[in-house]
Amino acid sequence: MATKEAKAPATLDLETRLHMYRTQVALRQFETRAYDLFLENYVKGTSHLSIGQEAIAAGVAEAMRPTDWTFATYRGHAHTLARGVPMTPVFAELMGRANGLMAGKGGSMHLTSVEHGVMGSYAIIGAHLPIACGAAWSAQYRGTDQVAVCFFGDGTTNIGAFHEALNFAVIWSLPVVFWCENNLWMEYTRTSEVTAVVNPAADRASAYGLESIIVDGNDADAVYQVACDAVELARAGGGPSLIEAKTYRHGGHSRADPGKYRPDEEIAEWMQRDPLPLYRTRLLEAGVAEEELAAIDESVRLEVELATEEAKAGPIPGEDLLLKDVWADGGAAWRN
Amino acid sequence: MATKEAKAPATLDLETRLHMYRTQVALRQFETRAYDLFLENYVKGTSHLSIGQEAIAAGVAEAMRPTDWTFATYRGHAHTLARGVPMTPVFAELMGRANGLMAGKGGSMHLTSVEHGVMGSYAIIGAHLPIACGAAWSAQYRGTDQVAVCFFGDGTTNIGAFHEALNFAVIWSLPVVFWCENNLWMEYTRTSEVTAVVNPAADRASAYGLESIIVDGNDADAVYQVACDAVELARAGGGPSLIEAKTYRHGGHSRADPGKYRPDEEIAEWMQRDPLPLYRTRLLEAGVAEEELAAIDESVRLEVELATEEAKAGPIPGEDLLLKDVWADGGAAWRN
Amino acid sequence: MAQLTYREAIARGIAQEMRRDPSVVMLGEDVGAAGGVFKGTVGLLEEFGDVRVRDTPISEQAILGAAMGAAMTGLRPIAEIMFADFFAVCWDIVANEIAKSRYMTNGQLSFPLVIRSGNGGGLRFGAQHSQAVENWAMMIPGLKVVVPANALDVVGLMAASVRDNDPVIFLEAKGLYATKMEVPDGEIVDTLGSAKVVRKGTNATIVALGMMVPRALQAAEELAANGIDCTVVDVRSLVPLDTATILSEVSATGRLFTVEENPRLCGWGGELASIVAEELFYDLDGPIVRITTPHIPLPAADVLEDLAIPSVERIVTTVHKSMNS
Amino acid sequence: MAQLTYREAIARGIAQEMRRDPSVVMLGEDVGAAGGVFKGTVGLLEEFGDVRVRDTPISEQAILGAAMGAAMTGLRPIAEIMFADFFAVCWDIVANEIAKSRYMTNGQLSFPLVIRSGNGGGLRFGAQHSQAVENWAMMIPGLKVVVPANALDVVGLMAASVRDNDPVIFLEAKGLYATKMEVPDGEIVDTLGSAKVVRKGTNATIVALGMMVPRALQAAEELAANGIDCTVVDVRSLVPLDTATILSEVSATGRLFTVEENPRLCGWGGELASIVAEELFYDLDGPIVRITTPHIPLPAADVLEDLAIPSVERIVTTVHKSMNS
Ligand SMILES: Cc1ncc(C[n+]2csc(CCOP(=O)(O)OP(=O)(O)O)c2C)c(N)n1
Ligand SMILES: Cc1ncc(C[n+]2csc(CCOP(=O)(O)OP(=O)(O)O)c2C)c(N)n1
Ligand SMILES: [Mg+2]
Ligand SMILES: [Mg+2]
Repeated sequence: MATKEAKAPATLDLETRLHMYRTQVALRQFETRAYDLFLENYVKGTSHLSIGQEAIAAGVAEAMRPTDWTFATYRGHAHTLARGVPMTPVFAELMGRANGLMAGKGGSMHLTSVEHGVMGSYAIIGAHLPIACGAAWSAQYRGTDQVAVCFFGDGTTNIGAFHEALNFAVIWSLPVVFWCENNLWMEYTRTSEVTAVVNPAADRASAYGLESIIVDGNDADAVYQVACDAVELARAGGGPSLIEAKTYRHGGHSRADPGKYRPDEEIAEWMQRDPLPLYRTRLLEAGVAEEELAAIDESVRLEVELATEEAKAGPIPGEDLLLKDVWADGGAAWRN
Repeated sequence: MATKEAKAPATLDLETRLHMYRTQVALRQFETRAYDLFLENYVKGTSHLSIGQEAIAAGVAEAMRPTDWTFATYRGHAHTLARGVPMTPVFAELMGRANGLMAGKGGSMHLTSVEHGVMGSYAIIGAHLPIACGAAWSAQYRGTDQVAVCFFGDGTTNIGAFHEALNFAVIWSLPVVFWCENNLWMEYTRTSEVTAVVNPAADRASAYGLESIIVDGNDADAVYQVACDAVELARAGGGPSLIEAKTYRHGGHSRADPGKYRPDEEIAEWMQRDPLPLYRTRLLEAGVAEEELAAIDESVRLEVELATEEAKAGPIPGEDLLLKDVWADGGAAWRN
Repeated sequence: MAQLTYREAIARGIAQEMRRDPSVVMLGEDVGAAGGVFKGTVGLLEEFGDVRVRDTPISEQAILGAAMGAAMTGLRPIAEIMFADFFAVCWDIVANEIAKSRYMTNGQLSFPLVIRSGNGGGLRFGAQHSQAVENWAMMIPGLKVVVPANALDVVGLMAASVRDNDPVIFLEAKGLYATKMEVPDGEIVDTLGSAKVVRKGTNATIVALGMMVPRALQAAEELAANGIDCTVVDVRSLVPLDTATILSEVSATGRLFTVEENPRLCGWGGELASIVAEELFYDLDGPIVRITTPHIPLPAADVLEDLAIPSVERIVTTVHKSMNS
Repeated sequence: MAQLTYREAIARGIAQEMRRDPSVVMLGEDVGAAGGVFKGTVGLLEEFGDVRVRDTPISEQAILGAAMGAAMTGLRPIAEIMFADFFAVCWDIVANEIAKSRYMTNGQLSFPLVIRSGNGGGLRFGAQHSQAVENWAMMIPGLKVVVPANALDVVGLMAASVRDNDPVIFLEAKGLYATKMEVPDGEIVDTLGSAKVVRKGTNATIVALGMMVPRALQAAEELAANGIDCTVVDVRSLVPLDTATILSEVSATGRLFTVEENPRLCGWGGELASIVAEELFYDLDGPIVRITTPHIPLPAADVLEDLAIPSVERIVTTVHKSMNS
């Protein structure tokens, strides 16, 4: 099957674009702060940033309805925030505070906000692809028009669950969009060194009778366009899509990893393609005033400041949380 | 990548063909007897026959060297015998006797004869594909020129381990041949109903950068030819192959399953393509005398009779076997 | 009132719940048209149609992932893992995802689902199709674990499991599929976390599960003929565990024997022993003794398999010897 | 003699064996160029080259399948499963294939391999990256299970595991990676199946494993200050289990406390309790008490994780209370 090289559409309404701009700025500033908080030891566990990959989260979220579902990985801050989850509970969760999104019980790798359609961040590679199928099956069975969007990395295409989920989604024609964020690297190993094909997701599409779709993951407009197509196809009963977005993480894999295993030229090349300045320039060229963008930047800055303080002010989780909510009755009793 | 439709070669030496004829007759007669023994309650556990699929076992085994390795499934009688394992211990194993191939400890689904390169029959779908990779890796590392051949069914192409093994074998360029016996059915469900592509193995080959290869699994000559190519490619360092052989099981999935879920026309059509009479006719047409073939049939008949009696005469496993060979020291002690 | 086999009871229990609640759906390999490889789901496709009863590919991770995703978005799926041994190919979805996600999300998500599976030995299927994995499930926080020992309990516990708002691992004793009993007509709903005293005795308490229950009962009859009068408790539900019943029965007799099909190490009987050894230490009149499958993979040959899994004879001998020493 | 961290000891042990035996090979995710995500394999790629030290895709079934196939054909692979939680994605290869194939084939095949993995909590990684799964491995017949508690034992037990002809699950306590001790130069080879008495006392015996060992020791010091003098046993190897040492130490003090990082149900302490409750029934002076992580998924927040995993304080309090009641 032919590879579809998605292009940014000629026109896209300005409101949408400004919103995507704001989302990208928010993600960038949030995660920059999260990194600082990690270094300052406010964030105690691990943390996986999407800095450099924001265009994907922004573009896809823009194409979704509030009732649609996101399934993310441990690298899930961006996808969580892009769906409208406020910053404070996310910062607080990273810090293990009681005002965290899951009161500190989940941590950075398990952000979930059902109210916003963020149906979980999953930290075991591959697991959430079948789970997203299940949500899509439920939407199909109940006759809602909800769509499940499932994000994962390039390295994830080599685990068994990827294969099972893709086949399953196709045979049941499920409303699910599988979205591979190909940032070239797994943790510290280059994915191309351990993958039999060049495009780890797109080159597998035909194994499930799907179209091979590649998109520039650093271009929010292009991402948005492809996402709209896939989400609406799914919503209309047309079944799943598998999309591979080419992108790059600016930093290391997690925590304080400086990412030194990557060649300088590679980093430099991708910094040239940083989605944020590119998008800003594009908006300026489209006639948006510098002041308008600066105002957005500033409003995000204030939001981050405020959320940081609110999160820091959050209480330490109480002992009562420990034995809460193992079971649906709210408790943890395994015996009478 | 283009699909390679393998054809029987114009000429193939007669000795090889007669040997493949004998193998097919032996497999057919062995399994026909095994079925009777099951009905007579000599075989106590389960049993999965390859009747109708013998051309694959015969053709592939013919292409292998004695030092090569076979990895089979629970449907493994044929592949075990085709590598030269005598009938008596196999019958005895099915009957749970102490003269069984594994003294009754493995049973029908786990036939193994390391001495003959039969490195196990595996009863959990998919597991042995990665294991075959391991053997191939060992051959590569130790610099032997051994090749691992791994058989599995059409339904097995939808489990995760299939995907992991294929990718792994390709990136390490392992001497392993993955051989899908596509008999159209899983247990009682048609594979095409739950598979996103038409050719469950061949249509996935490109997902691992492999050539798509389909062969008529009811034609031992064609199978042999394709197997020679793949085995020699692997032996020469050319890496793995994935081959899909189209075939049909004449009977049910296991035990006494009559296979009634399959349409009569489908069965009738495939009975027309029964590899045994087809091959017999071909040999006759090639000038082999009817008497010669009849003599082979008869010698196999005698072999089956004798083996049946030897197996039936085998002793019941003694209690001492129960706690034997959990560990390499021969025992089962988990404490001092 | 009709004679019902254990295997028929499965479809009866599921049908009862599917009629009542349209959010109950079913999926698994060969569960539809074929009625299940153990014939546990016969008639369900015909009654409920192929939108609610779905055959799947051999993709256990997808099966359970689908069940999980569906459960967290409003359905009540019943998934089948054909043989309990196959939990090993999808254990991540069970142990890491389904079991933990409610807790990790601080209760934002619930997982009202049932995973049924044919468990245990006795059919000469060999080491990869005969395992009793009740302890695999019991050891994972966040899973409920049910193992019925007769057809009536199958119906009632299936109903209770489907109605429960937590994930339930429902293990069907393969060796009991063919057993029969009278089961009343009409709706039957049992309670999770309740053990049953199936025989009252005075000298010792034998606690058993699944296929071991009828064996323990028969052993108790033989022991009674030898002057040892045993209570037999059918645990039925490992999580939640009815320690109240078990502790009171053990304290009444002063002795505990467990009969476990799972291989020895880290079996459920060890857990029980530790509870009793802590909480009833001063009530015990003698050692706690576990009768288990030895810590070995199961052999296929009938004589060997019979030697491995606790038999009536082994229960009788062990209890007898321990009570008389 | 040099100060060695627990994490450095891993590479030291592996290097010792790789130098000795060319059939020892290593594979896993990021184990080569990166030296392992926990830096446990630093320097091995450089010393032994990329034919013996291999980075893999994220394909745990392929990693362990490869290890198994290689082991049965003459190699001695050391495979890494990065976090022990990930055993769930490849449990079939571990529990159904590697563990059972020797027995099923009547001893035709052997599986001399080691699977190393970062085990347990303490790093605030949350429920899917913090599990202590020693009981998962212990419950499967055919697996040996080792959990060293200090750098010296890491080296010696790694060597013993590599040389052993059976599959060994080698669990590295993540919470101890940064701990240091003097480790002698030269070859070090320890013995599987031997527990160590790390403190001798008279009033009670505390049996601990992995990260719980230093906590048990510190608790014993605090208890001693309160007049309770405890023996502390480091189990080191769950399979084979050194019951001789454990039973003799428990019988000497008359009391058993287990300190387990695994969640409560079907933990290794239950197994131990059942052995002691059977074999030392008449030697016990009081209840057997288990101190475990509660039967819950692990929370991520530091304060909550610290509440969940047995702490020095909880050990002290529990032993104290039980000894004085
Ligand atoms: C089953 C499993 N194996 C390994 C890991 C450890 N791990 C976490 S992230 C990661 C790399 C994932 O790479 P990719 O899929 O490309 O996603 P990215 O981190 O680049 O977003 C690995 C190996 C895991 N979490 N789960
Ligand atoms: C993981 C796993 N799931 C399910 C099964 C049960 N099972 C045994 S054979 C079989 C069908 C396999 O079909 P296919 O791969 O086409 O092989 P065939 O039996 O046709 O040779 C199934 C579902 C199993 N053994 N292992
Ligand atoms: Mg990546
Ligand atoms: Mg088939």
